[in-house]
Amino acid sequence: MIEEELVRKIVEVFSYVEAKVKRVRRVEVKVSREKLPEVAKYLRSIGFKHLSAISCVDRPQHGIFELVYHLWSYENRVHLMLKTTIPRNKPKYVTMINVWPNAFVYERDIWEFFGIEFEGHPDLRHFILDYWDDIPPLRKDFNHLEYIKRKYGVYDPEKEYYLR
Amino acid sequence: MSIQEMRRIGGEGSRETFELIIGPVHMETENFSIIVTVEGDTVVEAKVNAGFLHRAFEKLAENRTYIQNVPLLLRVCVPDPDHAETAYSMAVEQLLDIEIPDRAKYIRTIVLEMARISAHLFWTFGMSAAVGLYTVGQWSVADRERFIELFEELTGARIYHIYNFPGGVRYDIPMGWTDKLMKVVNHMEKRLKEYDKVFFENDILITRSRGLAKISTEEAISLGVTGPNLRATGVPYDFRKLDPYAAYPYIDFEIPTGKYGDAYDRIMVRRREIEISLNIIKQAIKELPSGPIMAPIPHPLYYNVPPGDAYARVESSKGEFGFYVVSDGSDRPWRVHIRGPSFIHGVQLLEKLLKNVRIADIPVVLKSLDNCPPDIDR
Amino acid sequence: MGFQVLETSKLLNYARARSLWIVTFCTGCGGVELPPTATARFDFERFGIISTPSIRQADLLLITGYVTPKTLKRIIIVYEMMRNPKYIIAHGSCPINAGIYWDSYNTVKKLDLYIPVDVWIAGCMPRPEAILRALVKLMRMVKEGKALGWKRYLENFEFYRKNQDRLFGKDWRKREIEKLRFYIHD
Amino acid sequence: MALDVIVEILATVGMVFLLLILGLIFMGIARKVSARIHRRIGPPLYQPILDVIKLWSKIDPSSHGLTFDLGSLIALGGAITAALLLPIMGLKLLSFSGDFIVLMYLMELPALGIMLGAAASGNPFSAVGVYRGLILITGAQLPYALAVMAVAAEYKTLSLTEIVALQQGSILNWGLFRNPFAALVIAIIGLALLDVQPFDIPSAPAEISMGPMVEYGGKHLALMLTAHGLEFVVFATMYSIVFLGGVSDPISFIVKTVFVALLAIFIMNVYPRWRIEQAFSYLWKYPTALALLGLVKAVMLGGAM
Repeated sequence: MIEEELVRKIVEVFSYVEAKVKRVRRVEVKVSREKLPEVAKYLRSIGFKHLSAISCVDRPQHGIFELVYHLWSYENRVHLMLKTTIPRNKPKYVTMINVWPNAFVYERDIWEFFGIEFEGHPDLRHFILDYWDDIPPLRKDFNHLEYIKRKYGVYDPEKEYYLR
Repeated sequence: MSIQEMRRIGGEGSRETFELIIGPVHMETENFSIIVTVEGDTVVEAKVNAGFLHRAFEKLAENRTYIQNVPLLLRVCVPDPDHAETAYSMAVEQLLDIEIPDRAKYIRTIVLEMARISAHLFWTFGMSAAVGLYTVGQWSVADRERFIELFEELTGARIYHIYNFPGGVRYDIPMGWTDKLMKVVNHMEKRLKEYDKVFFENDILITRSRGLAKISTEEAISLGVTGPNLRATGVPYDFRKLDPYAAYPYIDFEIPTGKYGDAYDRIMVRRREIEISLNIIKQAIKELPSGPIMAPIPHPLYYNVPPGDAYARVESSKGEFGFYVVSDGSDRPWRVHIRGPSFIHGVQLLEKLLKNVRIADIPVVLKSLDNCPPDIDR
Repeated sequence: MGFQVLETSKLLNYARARSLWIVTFCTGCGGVELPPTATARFDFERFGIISTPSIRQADLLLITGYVTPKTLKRIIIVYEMMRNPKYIIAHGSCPINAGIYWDSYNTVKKLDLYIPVDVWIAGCMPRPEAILRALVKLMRMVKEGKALGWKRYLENFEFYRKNQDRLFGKDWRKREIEKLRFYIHD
Repeated sequence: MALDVIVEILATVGMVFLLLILGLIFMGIARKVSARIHRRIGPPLYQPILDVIKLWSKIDPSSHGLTFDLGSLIALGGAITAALLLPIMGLKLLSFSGDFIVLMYLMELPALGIMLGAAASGNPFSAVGVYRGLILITGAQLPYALAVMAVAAEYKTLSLTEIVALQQGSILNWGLFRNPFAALVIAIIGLALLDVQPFDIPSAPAEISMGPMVEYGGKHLALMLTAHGLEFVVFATMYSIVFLGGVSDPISFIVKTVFVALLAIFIMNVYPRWRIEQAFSYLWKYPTALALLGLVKAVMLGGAM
């Protein structure tokens, strides 16, 4: 099976990665944050040219952010999730724009919604939220209900709500 | 405020440039804005200004149960909601590790292809308005209405169907529905020829979009472009074949491709996809098996999903639509990440392709990419 | 005197009711039901309703669905740029009380705190029939001279202004005008 | 003698008012027929009249300065003056021996008026629309002038009244059959002057949201709509006079102008819009060549038909 072959190949080249087959056409590769760039370059060279998305998962109970690079290889027809973790306080990571150019938009997105800074990213600015005045909203400790009460107010029929 | 003053913005040295803000109050952009810097009649730089439609789906999904998320998350892409709900359902199915019954697979295929056709017909409206030919747009929306009616009969709703569910589909096909569908399919096949005559083979359309906003296969793949925009560059990459789901592995269909990767190829790939979708519907109706429509799923109120993560994707009318769902074992997802096709097409690719085109071509490029603003903002 | 005549004349009110021009500004999901309403099956042009891309020419603003703060700024600017008399129809449950997005941090919960709405349509999303019904209702109101949202806005400007400033911050108008300086002239 | 003149003036003024209303009804016809082509019901024929009344009923002023106001007035004034030149049903108030060439330039005045006002409005979309409009007029100028010369050479006169007189008799005497090249060219130029597809580039709604008209609202737009409708009628009448044997009685007037207008409406509904440089190069290629052919035909064969 192509998935197992692929896992074997990756583990042969990089002894430090954790790789396993999740299900048909889904492979998971875990790697530490220092080693990810070289693994990424290698994966790109063996056909994982399409970066589907970069997901960020907030896990405050472990004090980490998990970054998941969703890769797809058109030749092998395998979806590979490249996972790494970064610490939660003052999160910082390197950009992957030179490996997959479309990491540009996803990294800007993650910066906006999780507050992870990507070194080397040319354009980290607020793209979707304008004039945001709180902690990044997709973090688990962002209390959206309290924010809504503060920003939009609570419905109070006693007040001068009805006009005429 | 005069033209001279306008030209002074950003005019370094001898270059006289001015800014045009296209959208959100504009016929073509929907709720989405592009700020283009124009020199003479040529666009020097385009900057996308999105976020007018941000509803924070990814935050909302964390606070709703798995079942409640189905009616929420399908609202991501408004013209084509069925693909979103199917992708989410498939991700949950992967987490629960269940296989849906054969009949549900076929019904899903039929529904998804109907959704693709109606999304493409809706796109035809926008595309034809972008070049100033309103007739075909009016026709195509009226023809889309026939599919919407069938959807209404099948699912009970016009736009947001909430039909493809984790585990299968919600209702079985009503009596006589397939005959009506066949009638509409035959009608649509005839109408497509009329569209061809008026619009798709129109000389002016060809002169306007041939060679416009070209992109090569290599570039497209490295930018993450998917769907008809990628196929227009000449490669038959379609997730219905590559990462098959529903009943697509059992159905025989070809994948239309373009040749040059320009705007006209993108238009024609979409137009041929309508035809192929009609064929898929015909085949699926013919081979429709009998049996249950829903796999056994946990109790809807105690829908605890085992911990883990799953990524499911479908080939929507616009490209790869994926959901990454992380579960921590409770009844609510820990994280849902939405991978919409327009997030690439409508931002990075659009900014790239809009460089050095004429002002008049901006809506043509925009519509030929078929981006969907709510999907960019999520 | 002239103002009075312009406002109350029956002929003018009839003409206003029979020629509502819509700004093409889709603020949310409801925009997807507008093309069906405009085309063959439902065809709102038989009531003289057309959509125009120019704000200055339009009489009717459709708030088609949920409204985010970023869109609301543009809505307010567009509404203030439109010429009196002007009307607003709000589509769906979201402008009424944010509907399914009640706990979203980026949607406005009560639209009529910020701008005056003449006709509401309930439902998610409103069917073309419901939209047509709302349009006909608005036409009847205009004919009888009862659609006075624009007057309400002028009279209670302080109230609306206060709510807007509370949501966006004090100097939001200056910032937006800086961005759109060539499109706003008054 | 004096009474005759007064009667003629009154009749002409009445005719202009009639033409103003007719212009709006023509736009109503355009909308109705387009709606039928779209398979819709469409608005009633008097819809543009309601639109104009509604626009006059706007309470706020929508001015951006004197030039802006003048623009719409020039547009309407140009269209009315053009209408006065036309010999419709025997009326010829301003007719003189060179009225065809004056009419040719007056036809362009409404567009120029809109451009003038729009340039003063300061909206970037207006600016883009203005330069597109000016380029389009420049492009239309050459074939238009050549075609007018061809017509003049065909009839050896520049007076519309004489042109009508020369076309009487047989249907084969019509300008359409005497010089089909010029007839075709002027039909194409008409599309450009009337701002319909494929030449609606200056006011492309999907690209630059109505272009020059973007800042016009209320009373100004009412004037512009009236001017546009009148221009539509003036062009249709001019075409019927020069190529379709004149409009000497009400029935032929209505039938011929509506026929011309319907042609424009049908073309409008099956063609997309060109880009400005494509329209320009098209105008300087085929219509120019055709107009030259027409000129050659007129000069070589003269009135020999």
